[in-house]
Amino acid sequence: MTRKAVADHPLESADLRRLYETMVKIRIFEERVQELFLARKLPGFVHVYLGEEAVATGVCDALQPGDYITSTHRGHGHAVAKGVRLDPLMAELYGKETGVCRGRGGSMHVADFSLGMLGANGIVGGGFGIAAGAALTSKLLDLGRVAVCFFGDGGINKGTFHEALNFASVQQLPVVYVCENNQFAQFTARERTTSVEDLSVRAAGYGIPGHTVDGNDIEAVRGVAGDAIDRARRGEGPSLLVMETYRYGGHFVGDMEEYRDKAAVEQQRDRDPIRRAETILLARGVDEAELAKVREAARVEVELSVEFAEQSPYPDASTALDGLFATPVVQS
Amino acid sequence: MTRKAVADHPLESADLRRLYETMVKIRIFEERVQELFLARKLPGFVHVYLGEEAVATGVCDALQPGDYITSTHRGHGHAVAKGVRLDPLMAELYGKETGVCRGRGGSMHVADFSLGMLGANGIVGGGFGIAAGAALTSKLLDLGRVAVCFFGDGGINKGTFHEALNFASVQQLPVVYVCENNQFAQFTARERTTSVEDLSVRAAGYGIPGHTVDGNDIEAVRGVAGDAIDRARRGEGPSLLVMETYRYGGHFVGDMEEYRDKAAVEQQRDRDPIRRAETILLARGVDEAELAKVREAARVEVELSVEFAEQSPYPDASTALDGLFATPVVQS
Amino acid sequence: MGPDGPERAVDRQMTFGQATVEALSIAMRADERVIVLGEDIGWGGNFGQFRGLLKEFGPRRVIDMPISESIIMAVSVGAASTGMRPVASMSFVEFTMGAMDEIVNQAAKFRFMFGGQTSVPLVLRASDGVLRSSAAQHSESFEAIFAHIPGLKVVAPATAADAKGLLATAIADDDPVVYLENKRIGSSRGEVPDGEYFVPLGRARIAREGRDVTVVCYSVMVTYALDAAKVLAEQDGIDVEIVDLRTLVPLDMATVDASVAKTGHAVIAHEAWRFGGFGAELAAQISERHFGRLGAPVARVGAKHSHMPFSPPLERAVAPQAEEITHAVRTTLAHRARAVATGRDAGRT
Amino acid sequence: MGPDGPERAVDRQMTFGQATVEALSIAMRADERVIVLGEDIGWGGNFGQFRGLLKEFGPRRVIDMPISESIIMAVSVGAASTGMRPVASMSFVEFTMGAMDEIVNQAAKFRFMFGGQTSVPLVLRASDGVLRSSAAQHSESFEAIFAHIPGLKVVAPATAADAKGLLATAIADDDPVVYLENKRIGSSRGEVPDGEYFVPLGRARIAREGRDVTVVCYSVMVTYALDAAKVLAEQDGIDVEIVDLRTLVPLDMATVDASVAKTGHAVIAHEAWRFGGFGAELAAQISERHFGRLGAPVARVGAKHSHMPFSPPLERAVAPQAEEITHAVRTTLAHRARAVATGRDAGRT
Ligand SMILES: Cc1ncc(C[n+]2csc(CCOP(=O)(O)OP(=O)(O)O)c2C)c(N)n1
Ligand SMILES: Cc1ncc(C[n+]2csc(CCOP(=O)(O)OP(=O)(O)O)c2C)c(N)n1
Ligand SMILES: [Mg+2]
Ligand SMILES: [Mg+2]
Repeated sequence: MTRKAVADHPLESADLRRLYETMVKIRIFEERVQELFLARKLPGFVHVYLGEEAVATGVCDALQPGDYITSTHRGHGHAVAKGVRLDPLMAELYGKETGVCRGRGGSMHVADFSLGMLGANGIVGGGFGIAAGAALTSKLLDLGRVAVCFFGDGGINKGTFHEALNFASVQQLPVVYVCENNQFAQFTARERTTSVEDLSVRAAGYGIPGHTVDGNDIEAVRGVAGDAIDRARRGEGPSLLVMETYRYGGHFVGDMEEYRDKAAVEQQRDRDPIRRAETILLARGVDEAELAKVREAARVEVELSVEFAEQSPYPDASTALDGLFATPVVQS
Repeated sequence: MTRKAVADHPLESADLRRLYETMVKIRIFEERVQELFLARKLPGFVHVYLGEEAVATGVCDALQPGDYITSTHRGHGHAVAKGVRLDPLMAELYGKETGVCRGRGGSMHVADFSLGMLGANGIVGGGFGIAAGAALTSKLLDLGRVAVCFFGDGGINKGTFHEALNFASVQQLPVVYVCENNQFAQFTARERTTSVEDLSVRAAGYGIPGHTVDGNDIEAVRGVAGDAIDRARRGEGPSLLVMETYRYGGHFVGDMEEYRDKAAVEQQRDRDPIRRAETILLARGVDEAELAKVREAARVEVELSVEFAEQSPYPDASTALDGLFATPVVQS
Repeated sequence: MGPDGPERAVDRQMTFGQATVEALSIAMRADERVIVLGEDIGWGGNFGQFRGLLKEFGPRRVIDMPISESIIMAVSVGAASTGMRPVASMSFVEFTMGAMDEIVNQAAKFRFMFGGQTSVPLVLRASDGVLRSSAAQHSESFEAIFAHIPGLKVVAPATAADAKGLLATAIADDDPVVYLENKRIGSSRGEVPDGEYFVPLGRARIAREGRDVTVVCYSVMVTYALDAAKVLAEQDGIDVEIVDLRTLVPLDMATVDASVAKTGHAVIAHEAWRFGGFGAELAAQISERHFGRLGAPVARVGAKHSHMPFSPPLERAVAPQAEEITHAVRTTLAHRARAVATGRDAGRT
Repeated sequence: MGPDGPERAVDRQMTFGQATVEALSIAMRADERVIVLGEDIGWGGNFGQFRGLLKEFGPRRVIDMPISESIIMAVSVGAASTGMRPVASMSFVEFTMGAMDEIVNQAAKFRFMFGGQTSVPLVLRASDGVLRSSAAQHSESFEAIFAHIPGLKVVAPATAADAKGLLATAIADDDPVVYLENKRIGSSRGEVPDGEYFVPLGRARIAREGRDVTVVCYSVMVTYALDAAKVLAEQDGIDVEIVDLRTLVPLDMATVDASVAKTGHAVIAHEAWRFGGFGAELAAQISERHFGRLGAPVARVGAKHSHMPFSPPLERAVAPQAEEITHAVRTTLAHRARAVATGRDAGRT
């Protein structure tokens, strides 16, 4: 385990700006989703990515378009970072026919296979093997693609973690396991259910590299992820990256958060990944006005997506049973 | 990981002799089982423990009568070492009413709950959580008991290993995980499916001690297991012990063993745990005649168990549905 | 929250969640071997089923588990077979799929395959059913799967009182019991008896008496059937009898038989998929046992053969609705009328 | 072993295992996306189903997996949804319980819950059924569970030819297919067509034509039914028609209906537990669709509600035997005779 420092991976200002844009887009999207949910505009329940934007952003920036990711129940950020357009993404959260999954999936199942986004998943730990499978495809068909599996500090205790990392290591698959250690699994603090403090030590059990990274430091995330992804692409096998971050909101929107101290949450805002990126950009001479423009552009894009979603039709009830099978079956 | 040496744990001759007796009993029992199976006397299929006797023997010797063990599909040795009498054990393999499980279980499910032997199990990795559960009972009811989970080098790749060790560590349960690394899982050599060479490194992922031990050295096994069991009993939590041993026979009796070299198997006999114990005992001045007497006594006990089993009745077919429920249910 | 508090004499209306807490806390006070294990249960559970337990019984007996469904179940099997009475919680029934090996191959088999040496007194509770766009991985019902596996008992309460009484019995039972709480009724309220209260397993309940047709159901579908019965009484003058099974294993066919013998017509309703659902077993048994005496084929209402879509209009189309029970009853009785008219009546006089 | 060898013109009698290897190797030669994953498959499989594949296709495409059932399945889902056609092997069907989350919550749902963006062309093969004292964890049959889950197709061949033809179709199918090989017939032999050979999913087969009663079955029970039919023809002069379903999903009710319409009597037989088994769905459907036209209630033969005991006399008592089919047929036809005698006949003339 190495705690990689920012200094190892200074980014060009243009790169940092691009990452900043994505983080801001996720932030504003999620804030809006939160509002919409509380205003009862969105069915189901939603888990937002507020505070963790640097992880998806930095990791996906290091990927190529054909590469794969698997996501979690908290998947909007991953989708945006992998390039899913906001219109069909927002429409999916509304359950509209124009959504990425034609309204069948909703928040917990946003996906865009054409972009290698293999789905948010409502089963914790569901992505470990799926990512390994996508990496296997890449290896067997010589596609040169890498798969990234995002998962949480809660998910690391699922047996599927163990099975997948062992298998990926044996097969030297091009897959990178990215743990988003936001310190909580639902309402339970990590240390109450997890036997080790530094999660990346688990890499040693599979003979693969493990790194713990400041997941709110976009430069560190981008740097370490880039190295691990390159390594995977070179055929040198999987890595485990643990991104230390924090979940600002409740587990789901509406969570009363009786299990934690509001003050502790507020304190974490000092580590805010977006503010930290801003500070660097400003120090490098980027104008505050320019950053404001980035935020404004994101706001417009998000508002347009809301409009798009609102105006889109619901799926027709007569299509409810479509799509279960690729080769349809008449079942009596 | 520590490779503990024999010298750390010299045993009194009387203790070594006791361990020798148990190992010999297992050896002769299993050789006889093999014969009986090939002579079509035993239904189903059987997995024997030949070559691995030191592990069950050394570990169970360090346990107290109330302590628990969980076993595997290769469970006869564990049963004998935990004190199960040969008569009902052999009768079980015959499927007789006088068997430990009244003929319901057979070779793969031998059990004696009155002795804390919580069952051989046909599901690889089935014991990890069951042992943790037994340890939880001990902890919650302050029984002062320890649970030992025996499992194989194949089983260590099951997700249940990961889930159980994490949980046991978080709860600091009195449980010891004993891996019988006999180098094969069925017909597949360990290194083809397992990402690390030294399996005990996996302990680090759970913040618990891990030791790799020469599992054919009865003194080392007894010593290291004793330490781990004592530690668990003191409330200091679980350990992972990896016992390096070797499976002399095929995976099951009748296995053609096309996947390995007979010569490699023969070579392993130089490390034979029983012969090594004999060498030490002889060097310490124990008579060869005395050792022969031990072997003869075991042979007699095994033969008597065969007779017992042969003469026992099969269960009555009218009782076939008994015992599914503790509180019976009439199901139409 | 205690059953002995000053509220004893007063209002005993409570939610399923509150009734559940009551059953659990009474059992835990009475028997130190009763423990609760599950993810996030310290914080009260999705429907408040565990609220207050951590405070009263502490973390030794109210164990917040890692996200490790296999081991929640396996630990429960190990603990149960060495003397404890664990209540294992999986918030959504879909997560039990990650513990099926432990449920099917261990919990259900332990007693039988070890020749009756041990028993496995555990309760596995999980929430099932459709609730407002929870989508494919949080909306389903698997009781047909559990009921098919010998060695498991299967409980599915429809009222808050039964939630308390059946859970208490499940905890006291010496066998593994799968206890299924439907999400939609989890927050509905009902009168709940005070103090210790047991409802036996295997005893169905007549939720409504009627003469014309028997609706056999359980869990949330009892509510739907009551709604349907009201409509049918008002609009069609049809008098529906509703049998609430309460438990699928053991199955109280005697009560079903008595009702069907009386009405001569049966409709079965569950929220799980119709195809291969528990209703198939019920329909097969009723068709066999009342052969030649039914006025119409046994009708079955259940989810369509699809997964649960997120979008509300689609969800409504896949999940069974109260109107489908109404419709099935009408069709069933129309069949008889038609059969009588054409002289094809099969039996009942 | 190749289909183009000199044996072409000669003996095409082979075991299920050989037929399976043939289907796999033809598919693997034709399409590099077909891969096989499972424990110990490099060494040929318990019934020789994989013999020679490692040698021909190498370890990249014939992947010996760790003992990690969850990940065998999850990797297959991931690979299938990104372009491969994996055949995942779990030697005994009981081990699929350790992968149920991946089977039910991922494989079966992927296509639907992602709005049809992807498909999951994988085959999950496993051996089921009773074979000489394999006891509770190696003797069971779970097809009712798989058939209940929307999104899975379920195949259960009864002959070596169908083993080849159905497996080939399952591999070519774009959906997840659960392919169940019964252990007892795994080494039995039959005539198998040469070269590429596909049997469509959802097309039942009349395994024996007859006039008096329809036995609906699949997998090993077809063999048992044929034995029973012989006895019944010889001893009772009863002419049994046997419908071999071949696939449970899709389910060919048209063939079942035609046969039952002809015979007016139905007996269903499977090796899985009778209670809540797939036979319940069949009985419910037949009872509904042939209401008033059956000479007797639909009879069901299946395992008793217990786990499989090790001891041979107990195993025989729990597992269904050919004689139980014989008995069920006799009872069914006796019912009709009795009904006619007492004037209670329900229909068929
Ligand atoms: C298999 C499974 N078990 C339990 C749940 C319920 N659940 C949903 S999210 C969650 C916590 C996940 O924590 P973590 O992995 O840290 O992700 P985070 O929410 O913090 O992003 C749990 C327990 C689930 N969805 N799937
Ligand atoms: C869950 C599960 N998967 C697969 C099997 C089939 N199987 C039986 S024994 C075995 C190999 C076990 O290897 P190991 O754990 O090393 O134990 P050993 O046989 O070497 O003692 C396998 C794969 C099983 N019984 N259970
Ligand atoms: Mg988390
Ligand atoms: Mg081994």
